[in-house]
Amino acid sequence: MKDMLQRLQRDFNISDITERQLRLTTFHVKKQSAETLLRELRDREGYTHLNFMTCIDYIEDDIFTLVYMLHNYDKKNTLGIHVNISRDDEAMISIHTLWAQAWTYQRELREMYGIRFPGSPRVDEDFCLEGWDQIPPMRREFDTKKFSEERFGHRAGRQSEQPRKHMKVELYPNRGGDEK
Amino acid sequence: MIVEGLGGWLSKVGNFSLTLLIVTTYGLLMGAFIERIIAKVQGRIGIPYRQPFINILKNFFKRTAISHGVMFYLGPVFRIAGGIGTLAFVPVIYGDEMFSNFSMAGDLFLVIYFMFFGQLGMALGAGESGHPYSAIGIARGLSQMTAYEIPFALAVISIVIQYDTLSITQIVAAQQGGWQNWTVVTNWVATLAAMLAFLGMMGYSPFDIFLAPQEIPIGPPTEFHSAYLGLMQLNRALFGATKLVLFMNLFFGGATGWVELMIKTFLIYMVAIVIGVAFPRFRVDQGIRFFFKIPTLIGIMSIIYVQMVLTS
Amino acid sequence: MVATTDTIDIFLQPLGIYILALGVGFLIPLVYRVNRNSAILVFFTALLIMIVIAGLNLLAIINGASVMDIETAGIKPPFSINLRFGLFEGACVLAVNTVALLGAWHYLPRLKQHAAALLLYLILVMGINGMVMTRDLFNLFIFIEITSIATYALIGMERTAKGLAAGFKYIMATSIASAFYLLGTIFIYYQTGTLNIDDIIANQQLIIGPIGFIATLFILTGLLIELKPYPANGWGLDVYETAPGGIASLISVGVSAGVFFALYKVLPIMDLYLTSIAFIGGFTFLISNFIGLKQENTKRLLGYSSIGQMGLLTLVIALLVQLDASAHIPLIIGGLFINHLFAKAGLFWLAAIVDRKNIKDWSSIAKHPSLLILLCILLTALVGLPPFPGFWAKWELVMLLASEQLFGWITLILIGSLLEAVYLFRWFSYARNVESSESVEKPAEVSVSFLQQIPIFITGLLLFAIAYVMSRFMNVDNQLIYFPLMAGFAIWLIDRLNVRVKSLIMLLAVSIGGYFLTKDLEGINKLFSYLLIGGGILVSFATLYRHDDRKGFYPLLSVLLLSLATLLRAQTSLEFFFAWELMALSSYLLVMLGRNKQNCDPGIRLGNDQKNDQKYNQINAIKPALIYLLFSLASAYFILVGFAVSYSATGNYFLFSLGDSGTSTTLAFSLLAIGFIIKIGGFGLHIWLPEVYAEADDDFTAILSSVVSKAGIFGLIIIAAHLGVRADIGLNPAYVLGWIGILTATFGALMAVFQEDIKRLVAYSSMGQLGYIVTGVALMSHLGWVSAMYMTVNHFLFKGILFLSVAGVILRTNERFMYKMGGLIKNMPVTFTFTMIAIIAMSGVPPLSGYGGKWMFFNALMDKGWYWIAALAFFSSAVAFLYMFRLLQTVFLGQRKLEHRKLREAPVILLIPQGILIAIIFVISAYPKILIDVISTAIDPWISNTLVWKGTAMQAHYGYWDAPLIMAIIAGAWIAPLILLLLFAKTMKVQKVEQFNIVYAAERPRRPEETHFAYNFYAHYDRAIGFVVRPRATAFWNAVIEWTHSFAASLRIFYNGNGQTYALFIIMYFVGLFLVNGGLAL
Amino acid sequence: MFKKTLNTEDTLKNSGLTDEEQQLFSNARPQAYEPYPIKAVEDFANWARANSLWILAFGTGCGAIELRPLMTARFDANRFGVAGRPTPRQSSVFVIGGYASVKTLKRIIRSYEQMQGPKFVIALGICPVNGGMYFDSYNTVNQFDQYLPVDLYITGCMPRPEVLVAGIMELQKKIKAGECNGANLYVENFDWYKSNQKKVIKNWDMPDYNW
Repeated sequence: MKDMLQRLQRDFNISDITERQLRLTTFHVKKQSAETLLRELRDREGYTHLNFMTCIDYIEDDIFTLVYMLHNYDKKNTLGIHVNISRDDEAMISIHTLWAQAWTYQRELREMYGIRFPGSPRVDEDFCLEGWDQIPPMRREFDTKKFSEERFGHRAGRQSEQPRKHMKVELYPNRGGDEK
Repeated sequence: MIVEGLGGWLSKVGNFSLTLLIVTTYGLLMGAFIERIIAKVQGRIGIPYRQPFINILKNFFKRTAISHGVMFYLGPVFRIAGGIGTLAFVPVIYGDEMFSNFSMAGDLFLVIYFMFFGQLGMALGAGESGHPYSAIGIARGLSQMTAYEIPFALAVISIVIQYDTLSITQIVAAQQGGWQNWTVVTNWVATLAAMLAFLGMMGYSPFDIFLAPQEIPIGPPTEFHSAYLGLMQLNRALFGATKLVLFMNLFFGGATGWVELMIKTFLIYMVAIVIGVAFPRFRVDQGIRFFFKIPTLIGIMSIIYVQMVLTS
Repeated sequence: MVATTDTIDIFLQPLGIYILALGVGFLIPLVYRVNRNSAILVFFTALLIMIVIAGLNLLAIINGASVMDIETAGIKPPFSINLRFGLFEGACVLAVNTVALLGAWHYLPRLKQHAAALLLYLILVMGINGMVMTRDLFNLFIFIEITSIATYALIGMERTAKGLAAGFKYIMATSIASAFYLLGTIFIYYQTGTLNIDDIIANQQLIIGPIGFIATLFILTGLLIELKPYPANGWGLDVYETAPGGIASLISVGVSAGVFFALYKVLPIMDLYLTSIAFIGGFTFLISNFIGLKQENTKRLLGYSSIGQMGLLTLVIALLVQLDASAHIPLIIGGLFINHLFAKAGLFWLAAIVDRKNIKDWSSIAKHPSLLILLCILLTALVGLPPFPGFWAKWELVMLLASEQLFGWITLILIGSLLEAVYLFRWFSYARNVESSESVEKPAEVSVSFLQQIPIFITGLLLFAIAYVMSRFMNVDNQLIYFPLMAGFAIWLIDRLNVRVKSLIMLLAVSIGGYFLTKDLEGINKLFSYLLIGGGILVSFATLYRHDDRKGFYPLLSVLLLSLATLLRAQTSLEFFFAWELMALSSYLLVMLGRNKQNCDPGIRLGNDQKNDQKYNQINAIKPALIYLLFSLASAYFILVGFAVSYSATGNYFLFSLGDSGTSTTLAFSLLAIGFIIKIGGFGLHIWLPEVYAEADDDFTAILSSVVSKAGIFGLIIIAAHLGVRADIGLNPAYVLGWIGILTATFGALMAVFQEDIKRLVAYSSMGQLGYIVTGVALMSHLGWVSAMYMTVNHFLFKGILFLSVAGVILRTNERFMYKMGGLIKNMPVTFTFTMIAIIAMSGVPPLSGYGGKWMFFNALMDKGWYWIAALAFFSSAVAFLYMFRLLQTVFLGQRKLEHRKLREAPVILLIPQGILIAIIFVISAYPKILIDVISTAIDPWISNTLVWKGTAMQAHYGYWDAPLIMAIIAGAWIAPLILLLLFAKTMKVQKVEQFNIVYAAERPRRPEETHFAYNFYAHYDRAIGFVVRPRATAFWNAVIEWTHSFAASLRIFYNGNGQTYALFIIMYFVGLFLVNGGLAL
Repeated sequence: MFKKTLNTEDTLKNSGLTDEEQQLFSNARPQAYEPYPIKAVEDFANWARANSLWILAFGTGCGAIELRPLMTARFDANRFGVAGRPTPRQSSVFVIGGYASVKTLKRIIRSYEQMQGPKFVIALGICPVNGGMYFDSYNTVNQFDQYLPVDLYITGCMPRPEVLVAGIMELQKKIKAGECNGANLYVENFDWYKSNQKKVIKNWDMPDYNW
């Protein structure tokens, strides 16, 4: 494991190697060498299984972090490969050539975050949302509450309670919501 | 003369209507009863006895309907005409002229062939709805039918040889005089083959794939609703009961009264039910292959049995 | 004046031929120098006079003049050469000279370039005449040499390297043969002291010992080699291939005729070798036809056919002499010989003027009706189909051989004929093959002047004329059997009229003709006359729906329908067979007229490669037509042998005496039954049926299935009546027949289930339904026959409707694959209704007519104790539901395609016959007694009536059946719920919706194609029991074909084209003959 | 409550479909039905309807899981004539199982329109009422009755099967009283419902009324 990580560090310039759990290690890699790295991991190192891929929106840093989670059945450990891509140029190399099922994830990411994966099959088709006409909903600049109220309306009379406080009142009405 | 003849026919029609009413009611009640038994087995109370009647009424009381075309409209009519006609050709109570229906028009062969009438008409009606699941369901149902037809035909041939007649009345007559004369005793091989075919005929598990409630929503009748469905439900009760009466007549000594009929048919029905709740469903090609194996073999043996043992 | 007449008389003696040939021959170079045209005129005059001389003398002999013996040099034989001009010689000379004249006409463009050619041609003809007429062994040698040299010189005129090589091989081979012959002659002379053949025959006891043996063997070998026996015939084939048509025809028919005649002359001293000769002939016939299968070179193909025919003649003459049946020589040898002579000569000329080396390139005459017709006539004649001389000769031959119990030879001859038919008609198929526009190499159209076709046309006419003359001797009802052909010819004359007019005239003519032909029939024949003629006309009416010209369709259809009428009228087996063959031929040609969308290889590979068919959309009736013809011929040959077997026992041809066949009954019955079952498409022999039904014209398929297939049923009933009932044959053949029938029904139904092509589906269904009828006939009981006849009528009704409605559907949709249709009920409600009723009638579901047939059938089976067959019948009628539903569902129900939304109902002309048939179905369904009474009356003379009627109910031993009551009850049971539904519908708002308004798991359908469940409809059924219907029969027959072709290919190894090898073969052939005939023992 | 926002022509336009598809779908407007003219018949019919509630087996949200126990030994809704039916053509009750996402809403509408009247809708849980915990979701509707008429609400998150059974009995009472005419309500305010539906369903590629 260590050898491998060292080699990867040398060849692919990976950074931020973190052992999150006993069998889960994550690291960062540059966008341009990510695909080669994944191919190396799959073909040479036995990480044949793509658990999932997902995305985190770090709007503060102006980046998306793509996470590829790979699993090695022989060593029974998992690698998380983090790839930072700029929010201005939210495109990534498609890896459906490595794992055929990746196109589904990429289609979802395209819909939910607007990340482009050129060449990925059917990537521009609707996935969960049909006829979505706003900015991708999982981007953090998207205000869902405002959108929901505009589009789905708001039923008059609805009132929201803070659950903890509300339950105290409900459970201990005599004490004015005081546990003591 | 003519008036007399006409009167005779009219009374026959009247008698038949009465039979029809009784058999349909009985079929519906028995359906409810079976449902309740299954419910009891599962620790439930189950539907009320009136439920099948209410269901039919409700369907007739629907206020909107759609039609896919003339054949779609006629499909249920064909279906229930098949049920009514089949009953008309089966003598229900032995020795009672009143309930022997129109069995003088044709014999066992007529009944067997006329059973197809409703299926064919229904298939065409469902076909015109344009729903692919209807076509799939029918394709499966018809295929399965060809398969269970083989042991059934062999069993029928066997008992026809045994009793030397195709007339259902005479077949029943030959079985009178105690349980030891019933076909199930005298020609148990044929009965076994026929009862295996019966499982397929009733469409209960393990041979219910052509209805397949979840995969191809209830198969052929997917598109049928309101009064169309009402007719089909009536037919299901009527036709099911008629098939039971036919089997009772052929293999279980017939009945000389309504009570005997009800007990016997109920027990025959229970065979399908018990096997149905106990066994999972066959895929359609498995079902077909099943019928081509052991039941067919038993059917063949039944003819040999008749030739070697009974008529020698 | 008197002197002049005398001179003319003298000149017109047969000797005049020689004088003329020699005189004119040496005159021609002179005249040629003066004026070419006069030389040609002289040349033709000479040939014409030769014909006149032969003709006048032959006429004199036929009118009773004695055989003319012409002495030369004024001295009586044996001291001088003499010629004989008897009946046979006369006929042979006349025929050869006629061919020579026509050949000269054909070959004139080349002949007239050289004076020598004209001279050589005359000398060649004279040589042949001499070979025929001379009675002197040595003189015969001289004529053979003259002929050889003249031939060689003529071949050499074509100055191609190949031609010269072939010519050289020819002269080499014939020289060796002549040398053999001369040696033999010398030995004979040594022993007998004479060269006169009559003297030698008279003194043949002198030809003894090793010298005698060698002498006769040498003569025999010399003559046989000239006849080109397999395998010592490579040189001959090269000649046929390279020689120009005019010469090749003369070699093929003229020279061979002369040599054959020479052989005939010396046969009396060949007693020892008769068996050998027969075997050599038979072997050559069989092998040549085998090799012909692999041949694609037109002339070489004709060469094989020629050699084969000469082999057949050799075989037959040896057999006839051996059997001492010289009385049959005129009909059999004469018929075969004349047939071969004219047909082959005509074909060689045709091959020459069309000038396509490979038979695959013959599609260039596809647009030439006159050439096609000529080709068809000549091929038909050559194969021995009616009405040509070969047909009569073949019949006589088979009857003779059968009466002598020589079934081995019959088999050999018929197999050889079948093989010959294969390659000859394959050639025709190529010629008929209209090229598609996409075809890359499109052979240029041939341009043939009318003048060039005249000789060929004349041979065709002569064939007809001779056939007519021959039939006069055959003791048949000439007017009867020729009536269909006459009618066809008459309709053909008006073939240029408007299609509507000519079709109506045809229908009218057939109606009148059919009426007069069948009006005084009775019994079963009468019943079938309603079906075949009445039904045939009714279904034929539907052919009016097409607007295109359909050249040739109506003449052929009239021949077909009227030949059915003559079939019913036939009193003797010969008439029956004639009508049967005529029916096969006309229906073959009609099938061939079917759709030709794209050219495909009409090689005779069988099978429905559905995937491929779909991919390329290959629709072509040519391949199936060829297969149809082959199976028809095979069927006809079985029937022929069956009749022959019966004839050998009874000694006459009358159908009613079939029953007196005694011990041969079982064999005769089996053979005839196989013949008819092939025609019906019985299990294992059915492979032709789906393809033919699928690819023939849609309306003609209806006629084929509903009408023509009944001819097979008729035949089966007739033989069952004559052979089965009267002679009371054992149960076994009938039981086997019963099984064949029910297996046909089962497998027909199963095959139909898995078809994607609508016509194939209906075709397999037709086959399956006929299976029940076969079993019904096989039951040999009254009820069985009533059920068979009832089902026959019913089959006619529903198959007529089904094929016509399918024709309408195909017309409108222009599709044949069912999954490409769907939802057509909205456009074609009437067609749907008719189809549905036909299908209910077919299925046997009460109350329609099918139930009665099934009920009687089942009761008859139970009566007979055929329980297993009854069970299978049950099963197959259940399987039938699968394909019936599929037909309705995938074509008329389900989702309609977008492009089909604007289709119209089928044309009224198609619907009218269907409507009439539907009306008949309803009448029969409601009151079947009217039909059953008629049937019963027809059957009663054969089997005693066992039907019991109780009012309207029919009683059988087992069950009972009251059709009107059933009809009433079902009508009541149907109407009551309908009223109920209508009442409740009043309380609802019923909305008529469109095809996509379906529950689709909360989604919506996207395209009708995706939503229509139709392709591979019974996939699950296929998975369950599909393995039983994998096309094994097709695989088997393909293996047979493959094997035959490989065998044929392996036979060709002798032909390496090397002259030395060929010479060696000839020598070795002699050695072989020597050894086989016991040369070492001497 | 209902404002007419769409035109009220007699035929629908099916404008979401292409020209080719328009001929494959019916464009007829739904029609309201009157009660039977005889009161006794109508009452009897309502009694029959109430005692034969066939629920469409279409689990539209998390509440679908609460429908399953209804048929088990513990709750046994069969007693009240409740049965599942896999095809909307034959069903009379549509149970909206909790939240309805926009994507599901489209299918709900299609299935509802394919049911034959009289038909009833039970909205299960709080989400159909006001969005519940999904009140600020980007794809869950907040007020279900804007899109389809609801005959009965069973609120809670998530209501247990007992409540569902109580609700069904309540529905039976309402049906017997002749108060459940949601189907007619839908027809009468068809244009209003349609405009609401089209406001949230942006890719309307089905006919305007799914017969």
